[in-house]
Amino acid sequence: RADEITIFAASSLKTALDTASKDFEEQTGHNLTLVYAGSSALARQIAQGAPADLFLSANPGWMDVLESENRLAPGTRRDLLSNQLVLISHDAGAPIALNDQTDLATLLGGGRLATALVDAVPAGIYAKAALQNLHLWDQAEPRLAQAKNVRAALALVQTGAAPLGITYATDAHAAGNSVHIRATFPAASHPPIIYPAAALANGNVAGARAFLAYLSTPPAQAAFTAEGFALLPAPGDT
Amino acid sequence: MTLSIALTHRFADFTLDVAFDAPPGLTVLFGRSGSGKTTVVQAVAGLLTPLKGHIAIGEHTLLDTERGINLPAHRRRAGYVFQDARLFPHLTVQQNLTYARRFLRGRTPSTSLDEITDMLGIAPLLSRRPATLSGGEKARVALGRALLSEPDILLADEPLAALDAARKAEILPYFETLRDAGRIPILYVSHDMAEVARLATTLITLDAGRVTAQGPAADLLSDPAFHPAGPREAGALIEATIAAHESDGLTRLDAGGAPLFLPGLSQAPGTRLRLRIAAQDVMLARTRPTDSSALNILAGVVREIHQGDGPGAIVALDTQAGRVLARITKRSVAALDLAPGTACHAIVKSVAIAPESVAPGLAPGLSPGLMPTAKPFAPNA
Amino acid sequence: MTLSIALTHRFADFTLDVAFDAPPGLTVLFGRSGSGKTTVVQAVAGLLTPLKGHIAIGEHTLLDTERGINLPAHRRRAGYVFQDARLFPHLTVQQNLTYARRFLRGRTPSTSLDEITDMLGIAPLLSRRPATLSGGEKARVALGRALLSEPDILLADEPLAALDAARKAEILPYFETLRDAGRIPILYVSHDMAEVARLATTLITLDAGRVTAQGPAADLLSDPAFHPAGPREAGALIEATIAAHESDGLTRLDAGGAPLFLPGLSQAPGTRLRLRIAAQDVMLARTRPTDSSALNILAGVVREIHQGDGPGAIVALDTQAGRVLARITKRSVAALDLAPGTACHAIVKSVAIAPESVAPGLAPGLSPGLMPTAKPFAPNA
Amino acid sequence: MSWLSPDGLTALTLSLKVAGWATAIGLPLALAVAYALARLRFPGRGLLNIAVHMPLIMPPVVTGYLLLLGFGPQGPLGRVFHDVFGLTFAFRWTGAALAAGVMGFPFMVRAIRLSLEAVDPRLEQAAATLGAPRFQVFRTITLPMIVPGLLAGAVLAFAKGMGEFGATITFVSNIPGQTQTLPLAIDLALETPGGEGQALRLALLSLTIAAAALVLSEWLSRRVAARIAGQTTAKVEEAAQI
Amino acid sequence: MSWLSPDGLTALTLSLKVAGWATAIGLPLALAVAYALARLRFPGRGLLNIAVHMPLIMPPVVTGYLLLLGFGPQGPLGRVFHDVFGLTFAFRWTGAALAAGVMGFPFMVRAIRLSLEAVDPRLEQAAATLGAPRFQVFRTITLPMIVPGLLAGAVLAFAKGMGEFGATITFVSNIPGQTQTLPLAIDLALETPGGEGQALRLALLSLTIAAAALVLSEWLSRRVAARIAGQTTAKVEEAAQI
Ligand SMILES: Nc1ncnc2c1ncn2[C@@H]1O[C@H](COP(=O)(O)OP(=O)(O)OP(=O)(O)O)[C@@H](O)[C@H]1O
Ligand SMILES: Nc1ncnc2c1ncn2[C@@H]1O[C@H](COP(=O)(O)OP(=O)(O)OP(=O)(O)O)[C@@H](O)[C@H]1O
Ligand SMILES: [Mg+2]
Ligand SMILES: [Mg+2]
Repeated sequence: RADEITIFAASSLKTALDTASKDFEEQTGHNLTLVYAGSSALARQIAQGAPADLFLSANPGWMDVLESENRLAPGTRRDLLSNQLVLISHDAGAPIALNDQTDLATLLGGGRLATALVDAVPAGIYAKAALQNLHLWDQAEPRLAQAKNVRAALALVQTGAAPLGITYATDAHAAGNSVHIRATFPAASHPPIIYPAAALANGNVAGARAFLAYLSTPPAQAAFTAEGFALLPAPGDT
Repeated sequence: MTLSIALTHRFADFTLDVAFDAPPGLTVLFGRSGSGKTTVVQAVAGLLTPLKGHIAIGEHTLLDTERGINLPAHRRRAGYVFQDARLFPHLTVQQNLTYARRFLRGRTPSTSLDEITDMLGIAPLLSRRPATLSGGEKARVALGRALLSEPDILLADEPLAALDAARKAEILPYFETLRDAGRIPILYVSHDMAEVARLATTLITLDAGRVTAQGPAADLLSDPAFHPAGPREAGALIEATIAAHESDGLTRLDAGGAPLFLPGLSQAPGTRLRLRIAAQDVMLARTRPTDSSALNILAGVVREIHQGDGPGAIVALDTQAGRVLARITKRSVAALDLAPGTACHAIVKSVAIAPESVAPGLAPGLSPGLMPTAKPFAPNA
Repeated sequence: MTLSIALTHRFADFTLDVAFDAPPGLTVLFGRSGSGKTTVVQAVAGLLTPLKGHIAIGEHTLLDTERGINLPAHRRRAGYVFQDARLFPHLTVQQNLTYARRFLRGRTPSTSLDEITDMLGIAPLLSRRPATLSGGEKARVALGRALLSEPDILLADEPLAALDAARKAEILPYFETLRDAGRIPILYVSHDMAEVARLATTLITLDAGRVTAQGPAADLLSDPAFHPAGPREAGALIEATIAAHESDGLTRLDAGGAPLFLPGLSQAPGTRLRLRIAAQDVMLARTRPTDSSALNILAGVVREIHQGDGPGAIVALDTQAGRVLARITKRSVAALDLAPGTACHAIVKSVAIAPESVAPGLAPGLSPGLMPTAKPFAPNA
Repeated sequence: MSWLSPDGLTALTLSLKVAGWATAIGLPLALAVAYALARLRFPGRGLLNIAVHMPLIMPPVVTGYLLLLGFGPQGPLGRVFHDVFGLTFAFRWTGAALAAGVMGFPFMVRAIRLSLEAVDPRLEQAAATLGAPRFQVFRTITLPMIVPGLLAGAVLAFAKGMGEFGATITFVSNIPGQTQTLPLAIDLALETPGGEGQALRLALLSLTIAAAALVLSEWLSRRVAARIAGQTTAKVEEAAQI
Repeated sequence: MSWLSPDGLTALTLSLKVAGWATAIGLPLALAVAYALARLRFPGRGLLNIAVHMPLIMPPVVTGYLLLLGFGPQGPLGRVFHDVFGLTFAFRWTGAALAAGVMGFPFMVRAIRLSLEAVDPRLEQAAATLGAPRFQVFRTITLPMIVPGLLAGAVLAFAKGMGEFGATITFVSNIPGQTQTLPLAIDLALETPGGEGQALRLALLSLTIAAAALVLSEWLSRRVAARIAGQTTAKVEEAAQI
């Protein structure tokens, strides 16, 4: 019996999830509807009763909100993916050593450092944490250009509006030659970058579980790793 | 049905305070520019709510500010010919003309579109839009639109001012017919004494927002002291009966026994008419002239001499035919030694058909001969 | 400066094709509603570009479609009194009146605001806005605005149609002064034969977009066969010199030796005037009447008798004073046995001042006495 | 269409439907509100005026959020519409149309109101003296005279409907085939690495449609104006070319 | 102000500056474009018309992206403005004003154009016969008569400027004190779990300002209309109450 499954997912997961879901549909005959938007918008909509079965968030915060409102199907929440934070530049150049000695001001040459919103959007929050951790925050703060999301931050670097930017490795990876990865932030410099997933209490929990399970299978993993994500082990695997 | 009007209204520096009755027939509002004519008409139409007022057609109250009655414009059914045409720019001439037809609510049309367009000479314009019309064409369409609305009362604010003499002459008989049919009161604003003399059954003169004279037009016009448009426009009305149509095209009238000659009329012998004799057109002579082109000579006795400030005087003469006014110089008054009681002759150069001809409206044959100065072709002897 | 006009233009179902000259003085465009008067004026003002045409003031070409010349409206300096007033609604009356003053470009104002507002009686309105004006008030402001623009040519499209007789009488002398000053050509549209007779130096009659008659007003008006507004409006012009001001307020004129009496004029003795005698106002007699109120009697010889279709005829009489027209009935022609060569007397009821009075404009004292029918108070004997 | 993905095509038809309905339903409402604001004096007139302008003043996300709260599955208005009219807005194209309509509303109201205020009341008076009751005056005189405003309002609302993003995605999310209009598809394409080409194609598509609507409205408006000016058809046709 | 954070206050003053400048600079440009569209026939008129409407048709993000490409530090126009006028848009409040101006432009143009098309050309003709050259006719007759359209356009643009989000953040990103206008601050609050209260406060602030602008424009517009209708000052005052 074919099921209809609606997945609310953060926009940044689109490419990988599109590939993975196609395979899943072919294998199971289920019909997937993929709804991409910002995590905050999706979380609010779910809170207001949106007909979603599965939520893939780009940060744990909004998942926490839904959990506290008992919107999640108990026991289905898991951390699905992780990512890395990188420093990218418009112009090619030598790798940059990231530590408290890094002279961001010189590197920026009067330009700005593009990030996602540092107080709201996950990529920005992680970037802020990392910069603080590396004692670069005081230098960086007045030179930030905070974009709506990580893709917009990437666009700032791609167009040369900002010489440097901080994005996920996945975005930098997908941008190909238009940007250059100049450094990767040490994993310890920021909280782990986690994409949690959970089935929703009012939805098709069985279907959601099935797809969630499929995402841990090798073909699905390949789709994610191709985009630069790292798949976190499913709770059952441990 | 009498239209009775009592209004008080105030603009920044103008106060209107009038009360008058417009009995059946045609009531002319006469007065100088800015005297308040349009304001009165607007109040009757329901387009302006006066500070205080009472307006009724017979028993039917349109406005009573004391009792809080104020019928909206569309329920007053006042066919209004605006001073500015106010045609609907998005409609064709034909659509403008027939606009009111869809709001007749059971009234049966008394005139047809064809009749009106023929009279007004606007048949060739029917498919045009107002923006392409000439000034006079607009005025005619506006008139036609009001006439076709089957109104309970007709308000015409200088409807003929933009028209040439010949066109006016074609339209005036229509107003006469309407007036004589007596179905609806007509309130007619005019600056033109000739129009007044020809059309008015009742005359109201306004000045600075007040009524300065009111009454039957015939009475007012026979008063040598009354000439709201200047002494030049004075002229009395007399009654006459058609006696015969003569072979050379003239019509002989019998005015109290005296013969009067007019260019050929079309009404049947026996028809009673009211005529206007302009004071301007009357000469006086102590002895009857025998060898002149004047056909119309009335013997009479001087009743009253009204001397103005200028070199002129208006002499009221009682003749067989009735009261006649003559406007002559003071020098002539002296030369002819005129005084109340003096016997003399009035030599009348021209005679005009006046309002309230007893006949049921003027026959069409007459109309082209009637000119806007209200003087049909003048008979001479 | 002569304004020369040659135009061809076409609307959906109207074709204009005219060519005429407007020599210095005042040229009246006379014609029925829809005959093309406004279209001509618009083309002169530069508001309508005709299909083909040539318009020039003297040597100064305003339009020449062949040579591709088409001066924009603002460089034609045509003071235009529109048929619809076209006041600027957002400006006060005063701002409307003085609007053109800022575009004088070095011209020296020849009239002052006060002069114009006094003449037009609009001084109390200066701070008002057009929406609050009555119809006649709007017309007067529009006239004042054009007059104050120091134009190179004045275009007046029925400027007085909305005004009452008294107001017209106050404004007409201004046009006469302007005309007699001869500084600028004036093109004046009118429906009113009295205005024509009083103002026109040149007369152009239009019918259905074509010129039907053109020439000096005096010549056209003396032709017994010319009466574009109907025979009632016929009337000839004669010349006279002021002989004396008499003690009873009348002024005696000398017309080729014959005495003529008019109500008191203000010009000095010796001033030459042109007078209009309406055919309507002339009676004929074979013998000289001795005992009547007629002061003005001219002996003459019948030159021509123009018999129309109706019962009337127009008789042209050569008198001492010049050519006089009389409009009488055919019956009278027969009764008096008139034929070319017959000697008889013209009894003139009223005489009007005509255009081109040789005096440098009419003195103000005269103006209130002149009525729109162009007949000053009629002298009687 | 090789250069347009099936998703793009779906988004296009959906956008047309959404913008079309938003305009069609919004126009009469905007007319009523514009009439009330231009002609009537009533308590709360000022508040209504502010309310109409709110979608313009608020960031679209806020409008979308308020719509979600009001017309969402749990929103009071959403329930009323569902129970009374059987009309659900939440996460459906109807909701996208609602969002587009709300966002375009201020422009429609303004355009219509400007036209209404330019109508010469003396013409309406003339109609009344000819026996036309208030509504008929409106229908036969006022309405035809404000056609330029109606058309301007319609084309603004339609264009806005084709471009509305923030309120839509916040209110009804981005559900392919249901609420994923062209702007949402464009945004998503821009979010996707390497999606710029697709975004550009979709944007051009959107532009073409809106331009067509624009040209149509200009043409209609010109025809009306020319009619009133009394020009012949031939001249109108000529003038309508842009 | 206890309920308003200092950041909120900064955002407020910035928003006022941005919306004010966007309106002030946009208005004369919109007037020129509206005049050209309403009155002139020239090649490219249709394209200009479409271009004016583009910010409406495109999702704001696209407009912002195009602005970034054109007026960014590397954008050709950005360089011209920088080199010629010494004016930098990138990441500065000037850029936010540019984005707000561009997004509000179609409304200004439309409102002004509607008013322009309602001006009776016969009045302009009358002015010409009185010797007024074309520009003077425009200044003394046309301009005063389109005041309602100018005011409507200004208030729409100002409101839009107070609410513009998508294009602004995409073009000049979110720099507190420089480009963080009220809508950006509101969005920021909404992105944060539990930020709804702060968002609401900021939104109310924004609404209050825009409402004040609205009331002012209504009052001015009424005064002008009443003047033309020839009412006395007393009556105007009365009518202006809403
Ligand atoms: N734009 C137009 N399209 C079609 N016909 C027109 C247009 N403008 C004028 N006409 C026609 O041209 C003719 C002449 O118009 P014009 O305004 O010159 O007349 P007029 O002599 O001034 O008349 P009136 O005394 O009534 O003002 C009229 O029949 C009119 O209907
Ligand atoms: N809205 C208004 N505000 C102030 N004054 C006004 C208003 N409307 C009319 N008036 C004044 O009231 C007076 C009477 O106006 P009305 O239009 O009734 O005159 P009218 O007799 O019709 O004159 P006309 O023959 O010139 O048309 C005029 O002096 C006019 O200026
Ligand atoms: Mg009036
Ligand atoms: Mg005309």
